[in-house]
Amino acid sequence: MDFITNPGFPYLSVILLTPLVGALALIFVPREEVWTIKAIAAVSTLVSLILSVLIFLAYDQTIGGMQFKEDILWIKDLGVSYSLGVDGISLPLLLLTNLIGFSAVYASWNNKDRVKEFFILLLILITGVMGTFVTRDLFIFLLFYEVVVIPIYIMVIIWGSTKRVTKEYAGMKLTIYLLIGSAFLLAGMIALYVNAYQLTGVRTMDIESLMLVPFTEHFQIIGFLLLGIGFCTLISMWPFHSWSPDGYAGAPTAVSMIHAGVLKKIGGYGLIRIGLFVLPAGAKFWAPLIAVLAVGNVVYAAVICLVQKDLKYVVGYSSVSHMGYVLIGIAALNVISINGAIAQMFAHGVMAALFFAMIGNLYEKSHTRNIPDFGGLANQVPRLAVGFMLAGLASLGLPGLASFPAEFTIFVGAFGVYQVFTIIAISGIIFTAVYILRMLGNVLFGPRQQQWDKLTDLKGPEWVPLIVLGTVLVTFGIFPYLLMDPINTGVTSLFARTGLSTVIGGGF
Amino acid sequence: MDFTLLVPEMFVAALACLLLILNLVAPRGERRGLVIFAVLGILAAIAVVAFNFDMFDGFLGRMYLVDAYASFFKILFLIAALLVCLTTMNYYKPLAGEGGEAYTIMLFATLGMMILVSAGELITLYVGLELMTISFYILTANLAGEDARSSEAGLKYLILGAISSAVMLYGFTLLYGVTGTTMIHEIAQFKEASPAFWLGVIFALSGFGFKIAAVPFHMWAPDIYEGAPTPVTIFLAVASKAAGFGVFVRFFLTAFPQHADHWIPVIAIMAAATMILGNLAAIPQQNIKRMLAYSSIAQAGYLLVGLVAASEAGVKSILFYAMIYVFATVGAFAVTIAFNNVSESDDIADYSGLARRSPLLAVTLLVCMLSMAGIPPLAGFAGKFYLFSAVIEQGFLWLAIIGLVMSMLSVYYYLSVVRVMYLGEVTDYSAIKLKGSMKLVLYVCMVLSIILGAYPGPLAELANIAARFMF
Amino acid sequence: MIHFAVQNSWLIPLMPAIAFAIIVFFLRRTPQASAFFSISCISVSFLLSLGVVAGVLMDPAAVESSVTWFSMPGLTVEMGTLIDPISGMMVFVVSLIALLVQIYSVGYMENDPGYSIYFAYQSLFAMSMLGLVIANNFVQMFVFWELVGLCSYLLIGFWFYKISAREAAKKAFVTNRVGDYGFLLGILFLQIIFGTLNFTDLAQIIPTYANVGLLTVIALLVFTGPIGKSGQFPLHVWLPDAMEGPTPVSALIHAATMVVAGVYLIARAFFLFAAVPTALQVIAYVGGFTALFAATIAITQNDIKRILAYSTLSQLGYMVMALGVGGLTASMFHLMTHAFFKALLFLGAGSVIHALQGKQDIWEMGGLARKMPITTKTFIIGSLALAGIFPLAGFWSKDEILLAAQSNGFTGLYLIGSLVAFLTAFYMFRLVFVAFYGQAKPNNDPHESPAVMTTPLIILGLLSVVGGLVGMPWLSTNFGSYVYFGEAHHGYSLMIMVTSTVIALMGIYLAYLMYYKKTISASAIANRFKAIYTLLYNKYYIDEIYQWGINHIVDGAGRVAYWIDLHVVDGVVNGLAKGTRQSGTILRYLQTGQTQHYGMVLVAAVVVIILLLGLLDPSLGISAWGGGN
Amino acid sequence: MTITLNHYLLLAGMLFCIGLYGALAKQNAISILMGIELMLNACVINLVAFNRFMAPNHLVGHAFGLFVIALAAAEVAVGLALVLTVYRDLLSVNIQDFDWLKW
Repeated sequence: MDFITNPGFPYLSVILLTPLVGALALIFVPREEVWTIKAIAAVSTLVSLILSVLIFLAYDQTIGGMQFKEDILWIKDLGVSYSLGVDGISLPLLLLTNLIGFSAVYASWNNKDRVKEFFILLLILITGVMGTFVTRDLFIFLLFYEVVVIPIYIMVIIWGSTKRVTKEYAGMKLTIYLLIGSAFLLAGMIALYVNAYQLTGVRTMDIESLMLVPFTEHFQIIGFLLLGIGFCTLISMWPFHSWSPDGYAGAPTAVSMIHAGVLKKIGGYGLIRIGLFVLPAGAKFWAPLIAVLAVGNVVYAAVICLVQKDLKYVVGYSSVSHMGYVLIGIAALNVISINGAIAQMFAHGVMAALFFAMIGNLYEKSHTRNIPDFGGLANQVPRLAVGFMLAGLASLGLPGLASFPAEFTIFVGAFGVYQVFTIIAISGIIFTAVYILRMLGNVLFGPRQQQWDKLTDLKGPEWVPLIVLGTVLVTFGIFPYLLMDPINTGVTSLFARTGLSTVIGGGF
Repeated sequence: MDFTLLVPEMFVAALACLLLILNLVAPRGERRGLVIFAVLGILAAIAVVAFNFDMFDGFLGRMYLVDAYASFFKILFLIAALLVCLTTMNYYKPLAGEGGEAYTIMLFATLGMMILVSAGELITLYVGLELMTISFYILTANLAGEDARSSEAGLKYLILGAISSAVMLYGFTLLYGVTGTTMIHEIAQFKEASPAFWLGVIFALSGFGFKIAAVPFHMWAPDIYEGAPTPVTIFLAVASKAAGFGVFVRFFLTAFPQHADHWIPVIAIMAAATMILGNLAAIPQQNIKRMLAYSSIAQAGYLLVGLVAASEAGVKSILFYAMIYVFATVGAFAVTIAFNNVSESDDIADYSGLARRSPLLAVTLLVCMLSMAGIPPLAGFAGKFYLFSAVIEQGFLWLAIIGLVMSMLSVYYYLSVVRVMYLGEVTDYSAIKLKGSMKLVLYVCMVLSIILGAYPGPLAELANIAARFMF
Repeated sequence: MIHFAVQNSWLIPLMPAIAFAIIVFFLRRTPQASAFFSISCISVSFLLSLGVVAGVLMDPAAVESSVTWFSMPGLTVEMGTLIDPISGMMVFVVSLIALLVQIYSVGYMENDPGYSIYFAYQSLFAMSMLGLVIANNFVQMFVFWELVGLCSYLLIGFWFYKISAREAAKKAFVTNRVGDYGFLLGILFLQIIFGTLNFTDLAQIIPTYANVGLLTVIALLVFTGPIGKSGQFPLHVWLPDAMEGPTPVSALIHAATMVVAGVYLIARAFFLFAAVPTALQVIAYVGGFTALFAATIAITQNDIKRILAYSTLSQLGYMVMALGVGGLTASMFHLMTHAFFKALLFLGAGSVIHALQGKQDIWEMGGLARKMPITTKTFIIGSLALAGIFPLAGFWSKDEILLAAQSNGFTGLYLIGSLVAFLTAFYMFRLVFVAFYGQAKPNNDPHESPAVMTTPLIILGLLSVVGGLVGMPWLSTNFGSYVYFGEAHHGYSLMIMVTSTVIALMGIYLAYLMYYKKTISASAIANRFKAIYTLLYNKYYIDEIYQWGINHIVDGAGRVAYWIDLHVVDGVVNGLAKGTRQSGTILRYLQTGQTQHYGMVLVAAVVVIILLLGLLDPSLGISAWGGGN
Repeated sequence: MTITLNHYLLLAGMLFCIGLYGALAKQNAISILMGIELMLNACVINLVAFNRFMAPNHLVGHAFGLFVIALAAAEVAVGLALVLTVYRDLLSVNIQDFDWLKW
């Protein structure tokens, strides 16, 4: 892997901008050239995927910290720079984004309506999400985050589907909810920036520099509250979660995949990197509240899943439930739990994306997502059933798939801190098993139904999401150290760097 | 008495007069040549102002200030005038006498604004203000037009504007009476605040508040913006408002800095009310011009936030935001002009399917509206970032939160338009033809809204230079 | 070879894992190749496990090796192997039965469209079960614990187009999950308190740990795992339903191997339970109760596989009870012998079902003894072994258990055990007499199964006969010399041996009278004790109670939560949105269009600002204005 | 009794209020314009009086007053023209009739 550690080459920029370049290229492709359009989208995401896999492998864990750094001063008077870099925390999420981005292109392969616009927006979306993970600058982080909101809205209202709620309602709810959350986020970030300037006399947006600023405890509490509202909305913390099931239900497959798979994780990522490491005292102050609400997430959403009839609502609420684990991991504020939280974000991302890809595929062919309409599909579409099973089993935390090590680590980390909350939260594994198996059973198993005989199984490009995401689920499930080691490098080095354990105290 | 300092103003005055004469010579109904002439003239004026951008001098002592702050605004007015002139090429209705008078009056209004932002003294300020306002009365009423709504708007504007300026004038007289001077910087030396002084301040505040359409002095704006011919609406919303801010900021920061603790909270409340009301009232609107009118009220609220900061960073952010606001607003209104041209309608419902009829119009409207809403990477985001970071620096976190939440809320009504454009039922598939000048305006506004957001550095640097002169 | 097997015991689960992967990816369309490959791999595992057993017999000291699965400061999770007599015995039993069942399946599953995938699942199961058995720490145990649960799910639901199979599979998994929840909590406690999950390490630390109360809680939490997996009351409900799977699966997973994983876990973690007598007592009574409870149900059931299933539950209760009374040796011994004869019985039942094209009701059978001689003979051997007739395998192990109960002072459990022995003998021979010697049904055309199926029967029959001899108490070196906790001890009680044999014979005789001679009318008794019979027949209505609970309490909670979500959480959101729109509308209509209203607002605003400034800040003196200056 | 500044200011204040009342209460557009004129005249009185009593050394107040008179004339000129246009459209000079633009 020596060739890739060449320090001069801007790998991250290439990874980040290739989809964007693809999107720009698409503008000049005539809209009739459907095949070319798809090919460009696929190639540009594939390039990013391959490079991010290489980076994932080439990341030097013995050194740790931010690697593959790039710095260009961007806005001088604000102290903003286009600075990229990955560490153990962002590395898995970068990989995740590209995995899902690439799969999402293929999951949309059969889209026939306004193909050109769709892929342009999709590529912008992928770029935006990726940007938040590779940037080291707060301003750029926010910029990328908000960039994605509008494409999502447009994609939902044009290519979405109307079921329980109209797609217009779903799209608007998603957008406004997240934007208002981001208003608090923005306020918190500006306050952070301004306060750091007043304390140090340097205008900087560099997250790592901000980590070393001695903010007062009072400010940290307010700052974390503001950031927390934004990030927790994004990660769909109870009671700010209701955008999520409706949004996913309304959105087209690719958007659901990216949204549930990675976009949501920006919330957790931000909470960790910015909330926790920049404002540790604030995090300590609010952590118990987050833990309580996280338990609410896990159990409440899991219980709701039991009575859902729409496949996407099941997975939507399920993702709310799983994010509860991430939140409780973050709230426990120790290396183990945070390692687990990040791993869980990765694992859940892959799993949710796979789920949505499969549901999307099924919906595309059957035009329904109503669980009672199905039954015995494993007779007609066994490959699709395999996808459903993989995603479902990962969802219920089956060992051997990526989510088990993650959940287990969270539990270990959180258990020492919030015993009662964790015990309640872990009960989620029972409910998850119930609703997942109920859903899988009712959709896939049971007597063959004549009406679904016409369904075609996965074939050609439709295989790609299952193969890519399924491989990842299994690989990281059997060899969890592949995922855990980089994460651990990132988290421990940040703990050491910020002296977090001394601020937080306890928890170890 | 260095008259060279007045070259830009004299140039614009001369241009206005020249246009008036040309209008007499040129064939009736001929608009194109006049516009080109005006545009070239304005470009030259911009060059003249820009050439002496970074200077500081006063004509007749500090009566008439020529500094980067004023120059920044002058460039802004001239750019606005330029863009508005270009949009009129596509405007189907006769504009003030089928020919050049409108441009002449527009240039006189521009002249008034230029005087306004340079004024270092109350009389000059008042004259500049009236020159601008009276020109706008005429433009709004569109005396040559047949549209009764324009006449109504003109009359309303005149009555309300006159009342407001009378109130403000009364405030000026009180200030003059209490301090014995009309020089703004000398008023600042008057430390003791009496009730009469405060009355003067408040009356002045009401006058400026009226010009920038800040709540609670905003009532005129929606009606007048809706009724006026759209190019005039643009000019009113962009340049007049910016001029109001230019003088407001200079006047308050130069004359009353020592009383800042008292008037800043009032302005903070005004800013909050403006942001809230503007955005909320825009939601139920069905007429796009009226919606944009409320939206521009909300924009004034954001700009006021910069004044609340009352710091160099605050002024800089106002300057920056005012400039990017020009492009966003002109772009959005220009789309309504182009659309109105073919459909004779300003109803949002009629925008249905615009994305298919003219992708350019739809994209421009989308970009400009989102820029106003402050969605990155568009210019409005950078602008809001400057504004709110300035005000948070002064401890007004609550104001920033209100502002940010409201700006995100505004996405709701902007996106409603987007939804109609992209998703609405299409009844008319005919493509919309645009004139070159209109396309130019649209491209300029859209591209600048993106570029200034993605790379705000240079403009911010200019604004910074300008803002430094205020302190 | 022996040394190699002991040192590389990780190969044992790896072989079937390879089989699984190869079949899934390459051999799906070649059923014969799948079966061949799967059986080859498990054979290798079996040979290796023979090596392991030999190694253990030569040197019973534990051999441990491990690799790090993932680690971070404060948490190291390992994957490893721990070979000692207990795991050696288990490896042997599991790989042997798995091998026999796979061979048997070649005949039984013939012509099934899912033939390949069946063998893939079988391999996956073998991998998981063997991985569980050689685990050297709790996480690994839990990982494979869950994986065997998955295999159980997949194999119960193998004929997924049957609704009953689908539901049974789901029920199995979910019920197990309830147990796993407690198990996981127990593991977490151990990790938090002791910082390690390695069995060897924990065995060192735990006896020195002072907080017995907490330790009891942990032990009971860990015990919930076995409650689920080994079908102890009250989580036993899944096992009878699990009979929806193919019969070889029932034999392998739901009789011989997977269900005893719970028992094995308790034995493996006996250092934990031994430290807390209270927990042991709980375990003993849960086991005893389950043994009796399941046996009473078994006497009324009519489905051949269900009878065997309840029998399995009952025997599992026996093993758990044995552990609870401190008889680890007895429990493990019974585990092994039970694996032989219960697998035999299930495979025999499978042979019958195979011959009758899927009929499972014993009353629809009858007269099989003549048509299916091998099956009948082996089945009777199995039944006798299960009933505990001298000198078959069950006799030795059951006596050990009864002895342990009695000698450790659990007289009540000893009596229960004896009663269960009676019931066991009764229901097994009820089954034998009805199915094999009853009136032949005219529309049945049974025939003996092919050799590929009968061979495993014969092998298991032999083992059922001789398998118990390794535990003969008169041997100087017997089963108990290797498998024990604390100190090995040999002992026997002739009294117990005699009484238990007599009790079993009484059970058989009663069945003979009722179902062969018919001198005692079964239906008359059933009518006489109608209420009890109905209660037993309906399995104490426990399934119904659970179903009611799930429908009304769990789903009810779901409905309530969803209602809250729609109307409260979302209601607030939508309400805010509506409020925003409406306030916008109100503000809109304030704009009357009347010029003078606007002017008045302007003036009023000025006045308000004056008042505001004046009232808020009296120092400005505005409030005192009016009097002039 | 001597006429002091306060008297002038009182006069101006009254005049201003009367003008404001006229501008806000009269229905005839012409009357409203007249009210506005009164307000402006009040300002002029203020300016001149202040100049006389507070800062008699300069004539700034007088100059200001002259400017105001001129601008008031301009304003009224435009105003009357507008009233004419509106009358031409609506055949009314009643300000309350002009509420086409609202909401």
